[in-house]
Amino acid sequence: MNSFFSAMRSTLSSFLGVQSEKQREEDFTNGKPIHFIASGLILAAAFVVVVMLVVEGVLALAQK
Amino acid sequence: MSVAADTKKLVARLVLGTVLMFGFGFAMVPIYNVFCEITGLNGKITRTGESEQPLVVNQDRTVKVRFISVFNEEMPWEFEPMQKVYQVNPGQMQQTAFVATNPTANNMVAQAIPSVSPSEAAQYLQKVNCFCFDRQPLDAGATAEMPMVFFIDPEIPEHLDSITLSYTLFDITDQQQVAEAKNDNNDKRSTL
Amino acid sequence: METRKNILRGSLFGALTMPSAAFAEWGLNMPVGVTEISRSVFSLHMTIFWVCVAIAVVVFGVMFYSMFHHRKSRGAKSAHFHENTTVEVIWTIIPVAILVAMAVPSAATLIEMYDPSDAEIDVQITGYQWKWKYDYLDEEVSFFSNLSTSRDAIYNAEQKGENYLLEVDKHLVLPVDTKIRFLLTANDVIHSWWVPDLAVKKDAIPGFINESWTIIEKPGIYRGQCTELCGKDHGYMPVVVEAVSKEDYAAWVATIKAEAAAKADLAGKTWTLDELMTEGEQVYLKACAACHMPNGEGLPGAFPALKNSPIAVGDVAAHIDIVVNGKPGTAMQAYKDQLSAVEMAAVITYERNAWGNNTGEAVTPNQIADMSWDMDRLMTVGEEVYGKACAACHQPNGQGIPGAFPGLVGTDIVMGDIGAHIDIVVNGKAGSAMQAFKDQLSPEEIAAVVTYERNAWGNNVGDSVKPSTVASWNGGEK
Amino acid sequence: MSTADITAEHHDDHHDHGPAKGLSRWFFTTNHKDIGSMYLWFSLAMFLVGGSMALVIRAELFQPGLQLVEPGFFNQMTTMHGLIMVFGAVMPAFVGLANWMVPMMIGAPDMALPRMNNWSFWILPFAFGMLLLTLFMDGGAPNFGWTFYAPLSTTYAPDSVTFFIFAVHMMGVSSIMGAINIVATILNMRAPGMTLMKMPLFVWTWLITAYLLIAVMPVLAGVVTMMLMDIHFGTSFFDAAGGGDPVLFQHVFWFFGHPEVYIMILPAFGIVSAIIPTFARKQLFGYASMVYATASIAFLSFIVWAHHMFTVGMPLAGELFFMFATMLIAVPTGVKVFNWIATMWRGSMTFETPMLFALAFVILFTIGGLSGLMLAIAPADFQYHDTYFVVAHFHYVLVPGAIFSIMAAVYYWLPKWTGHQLNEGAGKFHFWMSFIGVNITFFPMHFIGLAGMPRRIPDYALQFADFNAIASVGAFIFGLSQLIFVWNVIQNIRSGKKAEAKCWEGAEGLEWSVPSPAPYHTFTTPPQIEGAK
Repeated sequence: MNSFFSAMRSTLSSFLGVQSEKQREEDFTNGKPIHFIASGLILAAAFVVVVMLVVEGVLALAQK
Repeated sequence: MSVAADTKKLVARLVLGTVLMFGFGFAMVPIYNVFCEITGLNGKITRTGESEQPLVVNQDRTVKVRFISVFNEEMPWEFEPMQKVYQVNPGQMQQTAFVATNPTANNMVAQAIPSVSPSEAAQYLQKVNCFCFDRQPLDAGATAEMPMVFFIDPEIPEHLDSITLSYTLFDITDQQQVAEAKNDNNDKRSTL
Repeated sequence: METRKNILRGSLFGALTMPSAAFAEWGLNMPVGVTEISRSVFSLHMTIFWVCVAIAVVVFGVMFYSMFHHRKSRGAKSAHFHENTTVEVIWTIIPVAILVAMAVPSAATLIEMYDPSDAEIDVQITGYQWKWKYDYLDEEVSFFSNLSTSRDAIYNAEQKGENYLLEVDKHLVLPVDTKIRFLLTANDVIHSWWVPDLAVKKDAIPGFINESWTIIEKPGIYRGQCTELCGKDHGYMPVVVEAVSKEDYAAWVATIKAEAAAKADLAGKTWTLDELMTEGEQVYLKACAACHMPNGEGLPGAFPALKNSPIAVGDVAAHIDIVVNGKPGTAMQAYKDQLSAVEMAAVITYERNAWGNNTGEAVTPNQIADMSWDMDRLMTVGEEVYGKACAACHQPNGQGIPGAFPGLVGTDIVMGDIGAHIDIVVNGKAGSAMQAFKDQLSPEEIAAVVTYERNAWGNNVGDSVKPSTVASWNGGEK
Repeated sequence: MSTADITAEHHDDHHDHGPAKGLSRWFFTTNHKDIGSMYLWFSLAMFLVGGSMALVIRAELFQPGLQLVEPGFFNQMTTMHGLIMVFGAVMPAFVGLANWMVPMMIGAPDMALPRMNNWSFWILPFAFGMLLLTLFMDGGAPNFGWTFYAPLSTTYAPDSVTFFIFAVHMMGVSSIMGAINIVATILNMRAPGMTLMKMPLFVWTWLITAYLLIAVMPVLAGVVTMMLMDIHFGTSFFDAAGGGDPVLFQHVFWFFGHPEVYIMILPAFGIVSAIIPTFARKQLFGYASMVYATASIAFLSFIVWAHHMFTVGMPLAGELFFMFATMLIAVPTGVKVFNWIATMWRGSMTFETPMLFALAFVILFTIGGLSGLMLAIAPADFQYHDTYFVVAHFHYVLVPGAIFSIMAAVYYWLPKWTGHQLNEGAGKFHFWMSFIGVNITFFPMHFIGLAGMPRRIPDYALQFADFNAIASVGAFIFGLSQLIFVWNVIQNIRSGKKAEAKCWEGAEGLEWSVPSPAPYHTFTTPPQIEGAK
């Protein structure tokens, strides 16, 4: 489970395009691919949801 | 495990992925349609409205509904809304009709495809009775009235005060004949 | 709404957009345009442009510095660092911040563009291969707008004018300071309607309706083009918007309606003998009675009598000819420029039935109109119309494009039954690219082009079509 | 795991250690180097064919008015130019480079599936042969743009559209097989000790690209299949008359098309990330970030497709969504540029031909990226969309982007392939001519686009004349300078000074541990990997 959250963290920072060498070694020694795929999917979905919420917010603001 | 076996397994998975993605390409069609109906994307509207009439009529505001007719390609029919513009209260049931005339010497079949603009208004324009997507045959020289009953959902947001509903008339005589020829082989000659 | 928009647009603009005016004059940059939206878009464009320039200057500056100073030939020894998370985080956060700052005014402008509120004028714009059709929905005014640049100019046989490829036969005339909504759709494939000065670009999609709007602030002529590849002549369907004052717009609408009504009179109305007689008497008294006398007996020696004259009771064509074209060397004028076709038809009918002439013949306005369409004129006009409406597919030499558009030289349709030929031009051919031209061309133009096709390129069938035949054409009379 | 047994399994049909003789060598080869070479030669041929079409386009656009070709043929040229360059030149070139280099970079004796490798190459000449033959059909070749929007490509298409569809199917099959092969090779054939985290970035970017290919090429196959059904079997996926929707086509197409953009650029990132450290004599800065960012770009490339469709009439919420998402995912792409510059910073740089191309890549790709950022601003995109501004944008990304990276790669690894040192003089001449030509061609297109010239038109209004003339001159400079490249490559194969195993001073990686030219079979016994990347 721990490795899953570590994968989450790695994936999240990869969305920014930044990753440290240390974390990478950690990922590749202890991480499991499935965790990265899963966290990638989850975070991509989360990204979509967040952007959608922002859009909703902007529209609500504009059409008041 | 040997590399060969590993590779076999991996390739099988990748091929499966390929097949699934090919299927996904096709699945995008219904997904898109559902998505359109929910969001009104592209001004698409449900095929046949079976909506209940709302109880409340909002007398405080009116919405302008404009009907326009469009012809695809060389469609020779005359096709006009009976009245082009309606000012309706949200919730108020309104009846109208389009009048279609086939001025040619041939019996023809047409299909009217509806589209709403702005697209976000599509979900608020409820059609109780409509000829949308129906195949409309008309004999040479004949005229038909195509009735529709609609109302504007009282939920419609304030900023939508003007809606356009267009009908594009497509000539599907040929397709219809092909379909008929396929459906029954009873020596049914085309009337052309 | 208004104040918030301004807040949203924020302080990011202003300063950055100042140096841009110079650019516009060189024709290097996006036009500032003549609407509030186009100005917002322009300032967004300039802002993001300068942001990009700034980023580029910094990035390339560092790069060039490094390329210059850290080169082996200058004795540079390579360092060993290859990671610095802090630096990476910083250079990621800065672009994110810039982008968020850009997103705010962008969203504000986009929301403004999408304002769906009601407009004063609704114009339906329909894209055709390869022309635009404009319907003023509240005015019952509707017309096609075709490229008016000549083929000779395109093929370098004549000088190209100032507005080469950006000129049309009929402008989309719109009033200034008025909210105008464009409802866009297409007849065949996807087109896209674009006028840079209005910052309006929207796809016209067959079967679907899109909308956009504008409020033009300055009278003028604004030119644009179709921007979605729509087939062979995609490059030849310009958009010309003519913005005029509200008064001029009202006057324009009145004129174009009057023209349409006059046309409808000619083509649409069926005139009875009685109606022609009533109208004819008025015209006669106004235009003819001075010489031929109200009783039709003329002034012997000076002006011939019409009562029982060979002209008035003889061959109709000769009668029409003398009224339309006059009689050279006599006092009989040509009336074709003085009287309308309806008036001439009425007066000829009157002359043939009054004062006991009683031929019982009614001359229709269409017959008069036909008079002026002799073979030469049909061929001349036909060639023009062909170039405008047909040559794109069937080619100027009538050879067509094998596999796509049939040739017209020596083929059944142009050499065979003239009725079938008229019908295919008037009503189109279902299931092919051949459009129905009845709404796009006038009966005169159709008659001319059919005649042209039957006699050009060595077809030489020799027959011709009169406008009246086309005007009364019904697909049923095959 | 052992690579020895797979070697035995796949190589039992030619125990000798040299290539077969004559033509059959090329028809039946399963050697990754042979197949890589064939891919590269094929790609070069297609690059020249597609480039000639571009020159036809530019020649017609040299002056206003129609001089050389008719509008119908012009449209066929733009369509075929796009299709051939994307599917015939750029993608096969990357696959060819992968074939040559991936096994050598990871210490594998060959690709994992050598026979399929042969097949996936040999499909291509037939696919493109068929596509090119449509030029001679009645009605002409496809003329609806490489994006082939319905209904122009269905109801209104020339008869050749059916052949176009089959050609796309064949290229799709070829790409998918190539991608599967590369994934299998990278995941299963690495030498012991070559862990994922030690793989060169080129291998990483190709692994991710291969996954993208597997994900989106089937979608492209799906969309052309739907077209085929609409045209021949009476369905109406994209025909409004039957309840279909032409806009659906665009959604499905760009769902493929946007990841496709990354397919054409990620391997280029890998190449540049190999070349810049070599000639800066310094380790790549932020290797970990690069790997992770590439992976997430691939993921996120699936949710921004509709920024190609801002003018199609999407609801406001959709426009905003795709605008925000596009702006945000521009960031991980952008910061790669910072990584390359940080790699150069305080390095010890020399500027051989491959480095020149790589540096030009960084600069010009950045310009393309910045104009991409401008295009992401939806309200401004209304003015840019389908104008020459867009043409300038994607040519900056693809020509000095993808194509320059391929040239850089060829110059970089050519000594390894042929065993001869590069002719630097000719290489630099080629570079400067290309660099100047590319900029003269594409930079003015920004201006004519902003001034209002739509794309895909055979003739234009007079105010665009000057810049079009300049662009055409540039195009011919660029086009002709590629003949230097062809000459240089052929010269290098035939003669030249003997190249050492590690012919670039700062080069790192397994491929430099084998002699130049690389023997026909490399790493039949897996190499020993140390700490190096």
